[in-house]
Amino acid sequence: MSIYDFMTMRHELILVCLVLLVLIIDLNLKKSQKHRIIPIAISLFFIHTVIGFLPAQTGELFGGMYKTTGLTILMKNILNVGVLIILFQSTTWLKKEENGEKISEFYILLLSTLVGMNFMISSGDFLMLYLGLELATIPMAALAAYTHHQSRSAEAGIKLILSSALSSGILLFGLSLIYGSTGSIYFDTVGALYSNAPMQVLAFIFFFTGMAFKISLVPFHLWTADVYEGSPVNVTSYFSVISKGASAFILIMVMYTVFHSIAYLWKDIVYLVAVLTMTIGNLFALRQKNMKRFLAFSSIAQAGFILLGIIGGNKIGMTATVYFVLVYIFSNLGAFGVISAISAKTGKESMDDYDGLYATNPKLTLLMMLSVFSLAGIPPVAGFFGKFFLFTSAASGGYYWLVFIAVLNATISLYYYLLVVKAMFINKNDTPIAFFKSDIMTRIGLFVCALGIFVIGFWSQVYEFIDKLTFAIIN
Amino acid sequence: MTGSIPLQYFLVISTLMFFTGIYGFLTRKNLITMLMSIELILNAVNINFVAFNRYLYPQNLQGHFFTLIIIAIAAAEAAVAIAIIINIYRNFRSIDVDNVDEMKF
Amino acid sequence: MNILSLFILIPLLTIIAILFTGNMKQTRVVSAIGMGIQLLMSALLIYLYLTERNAGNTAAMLFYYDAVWFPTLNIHYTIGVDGISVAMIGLTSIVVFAGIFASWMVDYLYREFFISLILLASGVFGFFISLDLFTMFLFYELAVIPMYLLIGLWGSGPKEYSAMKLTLMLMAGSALLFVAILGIYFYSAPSGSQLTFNLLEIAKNKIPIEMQRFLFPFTFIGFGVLGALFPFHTWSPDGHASAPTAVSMLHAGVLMKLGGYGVFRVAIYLMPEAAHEQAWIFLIMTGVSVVYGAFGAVVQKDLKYINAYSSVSHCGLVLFAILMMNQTAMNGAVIQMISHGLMTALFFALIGMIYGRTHTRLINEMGGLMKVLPFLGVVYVIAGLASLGLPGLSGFVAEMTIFVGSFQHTDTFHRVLTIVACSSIVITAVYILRVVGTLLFGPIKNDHFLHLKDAMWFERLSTLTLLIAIAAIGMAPLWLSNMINFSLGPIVEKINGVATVAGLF
Amino acid sequence: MVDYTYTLLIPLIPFVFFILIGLSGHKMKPIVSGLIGTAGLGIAAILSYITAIRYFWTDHLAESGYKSIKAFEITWLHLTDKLTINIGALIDPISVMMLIVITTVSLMVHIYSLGYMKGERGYHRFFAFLSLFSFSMLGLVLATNIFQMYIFWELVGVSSFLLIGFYYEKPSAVAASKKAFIVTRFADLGFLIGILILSFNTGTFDFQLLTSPTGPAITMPGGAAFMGMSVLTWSMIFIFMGGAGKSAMFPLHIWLPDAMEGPTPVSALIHAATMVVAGVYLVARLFPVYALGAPDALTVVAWVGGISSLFAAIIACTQTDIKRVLAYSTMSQIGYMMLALGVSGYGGENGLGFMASNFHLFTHAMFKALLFLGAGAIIHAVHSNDMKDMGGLRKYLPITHATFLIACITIAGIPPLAGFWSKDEIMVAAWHHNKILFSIEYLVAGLTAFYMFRLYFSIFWGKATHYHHTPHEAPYVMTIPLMVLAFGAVFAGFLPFHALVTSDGMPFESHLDYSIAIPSVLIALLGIGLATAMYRKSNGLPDKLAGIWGISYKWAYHKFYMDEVYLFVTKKIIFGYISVPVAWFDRHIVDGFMNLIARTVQNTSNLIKNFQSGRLQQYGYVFVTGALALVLIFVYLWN
Repeated sequence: MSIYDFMTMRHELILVCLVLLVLIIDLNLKKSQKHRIIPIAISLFFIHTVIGFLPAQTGELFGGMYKTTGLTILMKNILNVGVLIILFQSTTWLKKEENGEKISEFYILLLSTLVGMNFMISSGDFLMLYLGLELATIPMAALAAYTHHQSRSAEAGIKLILSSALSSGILLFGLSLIYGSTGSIYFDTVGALYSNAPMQVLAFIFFFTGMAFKISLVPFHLWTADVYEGSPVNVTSYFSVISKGASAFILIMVMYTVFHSIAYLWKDIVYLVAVLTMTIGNLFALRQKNMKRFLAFSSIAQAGFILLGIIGGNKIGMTATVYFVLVYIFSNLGAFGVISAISAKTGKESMDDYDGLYATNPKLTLLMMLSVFSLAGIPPVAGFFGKFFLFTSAASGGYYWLVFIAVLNATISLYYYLLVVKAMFINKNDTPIAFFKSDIMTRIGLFVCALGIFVIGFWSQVYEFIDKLTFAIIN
Repeated sequence: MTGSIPLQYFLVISTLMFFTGIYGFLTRKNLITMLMSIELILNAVNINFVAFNRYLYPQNLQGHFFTLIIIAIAAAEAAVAIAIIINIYRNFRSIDVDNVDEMKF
Repeated sequence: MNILSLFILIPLLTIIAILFTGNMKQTRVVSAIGMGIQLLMSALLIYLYLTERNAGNTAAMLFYYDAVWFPTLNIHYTIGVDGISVAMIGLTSIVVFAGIFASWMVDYLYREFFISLILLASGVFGFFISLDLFTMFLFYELAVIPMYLLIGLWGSGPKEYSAMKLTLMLMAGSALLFVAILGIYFYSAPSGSQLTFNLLEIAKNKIPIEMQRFLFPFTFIGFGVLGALFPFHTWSPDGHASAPTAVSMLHAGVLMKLGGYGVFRVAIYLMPEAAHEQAWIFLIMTGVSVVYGAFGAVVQKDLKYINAYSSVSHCGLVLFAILMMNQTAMNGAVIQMISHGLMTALFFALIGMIYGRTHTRLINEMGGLMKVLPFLGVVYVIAGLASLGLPGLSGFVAEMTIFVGSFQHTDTFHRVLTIVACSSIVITAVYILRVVGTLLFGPIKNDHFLHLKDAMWFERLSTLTLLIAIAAIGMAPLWLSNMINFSLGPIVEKINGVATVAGLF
Repeated sequence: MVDYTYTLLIPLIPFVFFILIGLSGHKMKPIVSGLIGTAGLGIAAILSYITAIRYFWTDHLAESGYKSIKAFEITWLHLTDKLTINIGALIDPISVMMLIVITTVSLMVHIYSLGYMKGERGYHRFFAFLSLFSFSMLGLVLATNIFQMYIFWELVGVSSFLLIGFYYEKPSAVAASKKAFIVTRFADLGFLIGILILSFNTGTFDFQLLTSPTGPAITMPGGAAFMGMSVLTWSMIFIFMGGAGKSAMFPLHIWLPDAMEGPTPVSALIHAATMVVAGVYLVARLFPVYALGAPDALTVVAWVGGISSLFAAIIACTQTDIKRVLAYSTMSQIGYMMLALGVSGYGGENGLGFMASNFHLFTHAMFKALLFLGAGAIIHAVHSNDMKDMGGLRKYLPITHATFLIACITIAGIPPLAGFWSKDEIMVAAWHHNKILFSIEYLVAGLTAFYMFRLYFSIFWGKATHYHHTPHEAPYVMTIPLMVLAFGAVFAGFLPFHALVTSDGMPFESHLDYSIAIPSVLIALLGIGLATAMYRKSNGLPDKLAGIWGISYKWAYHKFYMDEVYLFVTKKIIFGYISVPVAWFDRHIVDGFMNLIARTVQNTSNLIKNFQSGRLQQYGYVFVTGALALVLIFVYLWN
């Protein structure tokens, strides 16, 4: 095993170096200059993202613990782009006084969770999976509690760390049973040996609940709303898109590769959970006034949609899911971008504050509208295509009624998305949020989202590319 | 000499610990105690791994390594958790879990 | 460049142009020019189409163009027109053109208004030209969604409620449609071979009957919701009542036709067996909505409500005729779509103009307007006569074709329903005359009506455009009905060619 | 074959003028528009006279019997492979006869209106509508097929609607026009259904095919389809329903009296001479089908006609509004015509009734138009419709008086005036066919004479009411038409109808049957005598008589409460018991259900909000229970 083989884990290595670099630079900055770290970190990460797109070699490391395939690289790149956008959007907020000293912490924590996710994505056995999972979770709790002078932030932190600990405990118990019943923790071996023996089924359920917690499926979703609401906006957006996307990806990988032998069993469960998730998520989202909380529940509903891609259990499903995650990143970041821009400037996060926004900030309003339409799956924006393909995959499995329920839920979701549009366009307001200009980086971030929302849908190459990669995994 | 204690014993113990942990997590009001219950759960898992490894698959060491890593991570987790608990105490002047419900519905 | 693609391109270019306009004047001029070009284009299209046909081109779809979009799912951008779509495109461009002029005086957020209006129009055009279920569905939803803002922002009365209700009900309808389309897709080809969204390809293959049984209701009701099918029509009164003039025009005039067109193109054309089997249920539903809508209209007080209910009745007749599934009736259905589109658009235009002057839509608060608004009054009377089926105006042609066609069925069930549908023309006369009598005739109820101004030039233009179209169809319907008939021929053959599964009757 | 294509112009010219006046009328001087319209009709009239002369005499068609000639035809709409709607012109005895009637009367009315409508608002509108009506009516009579007839049938109805409601600011006029349109519309529904049945079974709309004795209609296999009558019979009855509606036959007559709200010339043209006889024309047009294919339907026609004539005559005796009296008399006279058709057979001598009916149609057009125009002149003079306000007008309005008297004598059926001849033929036909109907007609003849002279005397004789401004004779532009029509009323009777307009085109000999003629004349004279006695000088006799008749007089006076019945049906049943509930149902049940769904979703969302309690440990509970639930389901499924 030569040094070059380590290039297969290029993403992770570069990221780790990046984290250390930021740390070192931060040590050499005076108190007053801490904010200088912002452009540095962003440019560094930008470089990393660009490098990520360079052709990379695929293969295995550590006897299959770590795998790199075209799809994992793609997924990592997608996440990178998402994170980059978040970094752009977060600048305005980070520059505020209150964050003066701990700007770099934000980057360090954020990027280390990203490292975790990268490991998780390209994990080849449960150990690596667990490692990645925890690495992706624990710093996140710290991020949630980032603004420590706010009680809500602390509450978010504790809720996240404790419930995630519980869930990973259960997950681990499941893993231990898997190990006990198969004698291996490698995906391939386990997949080969797996059957529907009671203990293995039990093990699978524990594992599934653990993952379900991460992508916040009902009834394992209760932490989501509170944590999202409590954390700083940009952290919330990070939760809602990046970590969710990564977990969804690995879940579908594991479901397809390891547990495919009991697919006929888990499909029924996924069916049930999907219906629950979509419905409950929507029902809660209906009543929300706080934009972050509102998007939290809407993202729960979206997770339910993702399950439709998983349940298809075939190539279309895989492709559609990854594609949907991509679309979802752009749409959701668009929405969160607007929210963060506004809350960074005015600190307002309630839907009522958005009344009459169009009169004062038309650009932000339009982006917001695009994003919610994309989330609702309205043509011609990307969300429509994402949903269509997801549902197509479900229908390919013959789950027409599930699709029907899903589309009805999409209609309900359209209701509350339209409430946002209504607030911004139609509702009258004597004291609307005054016109403001965010700094250049934030605006770049928003613009990229708008671009993505438009382009990804119409530009069919994206979908085809993903499809080519998934073909390698599942065939 | 191995096998003098059958595997089932370990499994029973670990299962008991696991559910004790869950019970503790659900009932103790003190955040620290809840953290300890989590540790119980994790240790139940550790016992499982080690026992399985030792009894069923002595030829490989995956179980052991898993255990080691779990222990390490548990430590990290505890550290962060306690840091946040301190934070909680700053904001709420208490570490009773039931006070921590500002955000609901 | 395929001529049909222009029908989507021109509106989009117009929208872009509007973005660069400085003031209200420029905006409306730009949009008027754009839609004017569109109108000319559709005239040109009709001309080209007819010349093609006369040249002996008997292909099912003319100006056919096909480009792969998503290869793996075999989604294409497939466009093409036959007589029916050409007719519908003509209708659309006329109504949109008139609509632009009817909303000449919109001043609140005028740019956004015209943009959303034209966006809606482009969706409709796209729907009519596309032959690929995916793109069809895409354009369908694209046409529906701008309604929300159009009603919510520029509407009147309980606009938020109506807008939300309308959007959600239509979207629920398209939810059914979504399932149906996916179902059709996965049975679009014999197992093993490449699946497709292309209508013509699917039509070649027979969808398994038990699947049809499941999918047909989804498709029919899905489109039916937009076609104001009883009992899913309640969005229509509220929606129309709250919508601004041009939007009501477009919505009732064109958008509701998407329902009928879709039922005919997708539901019946692709699933004839199930259609034959289940026709009786929907025949009853539509037959009900024909009479029901008419009776509902008799007692309404608000002009727009009256018109909304009459639309329910007329559109019910469209679906009714389609379900008769013979050439004459279907031909009548298409003509009825066009004629109702023009009529109801004209009505809403007039109502908007009258409302703009009297600031009320309650007929019992108005009276004797004929004296002060002779032009609008006369046009209103003519529109009314058209809608109660006066010969020489489009309504008559459509209704008669439908009745004669429906009467071709010899069994009691169809006969009775036909008679029932016929009887609606009397009720129509009742409510139309009630409106005309109370609104235009009689003494003037309110003194400040005495110095109302009659129609402005743009209002005259808008109404006359529609009026001329109505009269033209009414007096010389032959070319239109022949154009439609030619394209209907093969379709009807396919529908009735199937070994008719014994329905209820 | 002779070329009659130019007959196309006869309806077209009025149409062109309608467009012309309609679009630019308000710009030109009123009188100009009037003159244009009149000129148009003049041309049409000349053309139709030429046609008549050519058809009946100069073109020597009589030898082989008058055949129907399709002068012109184009396809208007293609329905099924068999059925196409054509538009064209059909020339045969009755259509030619109708051309004469319509153009003549219409021309007279145009000229008359030039004076009568002077100074009215919407002068040009009036003439535009007149032209529209003339166009539709001419198109109707020239129809080559039943569907073309239906088309123009509707157009006629609309122009009638527009003209009745000409004074659109007068609520009563608006109401009347609405009533007229809706009632006839309802009748037309029957017509339409009849057409549908007939065309479906015969596969054609064309009159020539339908009426040819070997055609698909007449040779259609009979056999009871419903209630023991054949399909054909039913279709013919339905079609007759349409005719009954237009011709104000009982019980669809209620619109006619109210229609008198329109300007008097309109009443003269539409509601006396031309449109109202469209029903008769329809039956006559399809006569062979009735006579040979559906005798039962013909019987229905006969009885409806008989009853209507009696019913109307009785009411006419009690009305005081002169136009209403005339309206009811019109209804009664049309009843005659229907009855005549009803009692007629097909071919040669049997076709007497057919001939008589058309004959009476012709003469009636003359004298009834005359009566109405006369009444118009009178109203013009005294500004009132009610005969109570009149009396002793003969010295003020000499010409009107003379012509009116002629008209009264004619309608009473006193030889040698026109009315006598036509009515006598009807009597004969009725006698040969059905004694009951015959006796009814005798009675009606008497009543007619009575109420006409009641009208005449109470207008021109009786007490000399003093008028606040002395009535003066109408200008010549109004009196000349009176005289022309009076001329017609006197001499129309001598036309050899039996040689021209017969059921099968074959001329036949008809001779005066004194055994029937003399009694009828006597009855008429009796009626006149009675009227003279009662109304020549004002005396208490009428009221006394009214008292004697008591309740039945009251009933007749209130037109047997038909209007009330209709009002009940429309207002209460249709409006109150159907529409209102439907509207309510739609708003509250259907729409309510939709809203209910929305509300349910909202409520559920409020209901379950406590799951999100914010308590970390409860989240744990849910988490664990969820996991356990999954386990249960899985194990359950797994077994």
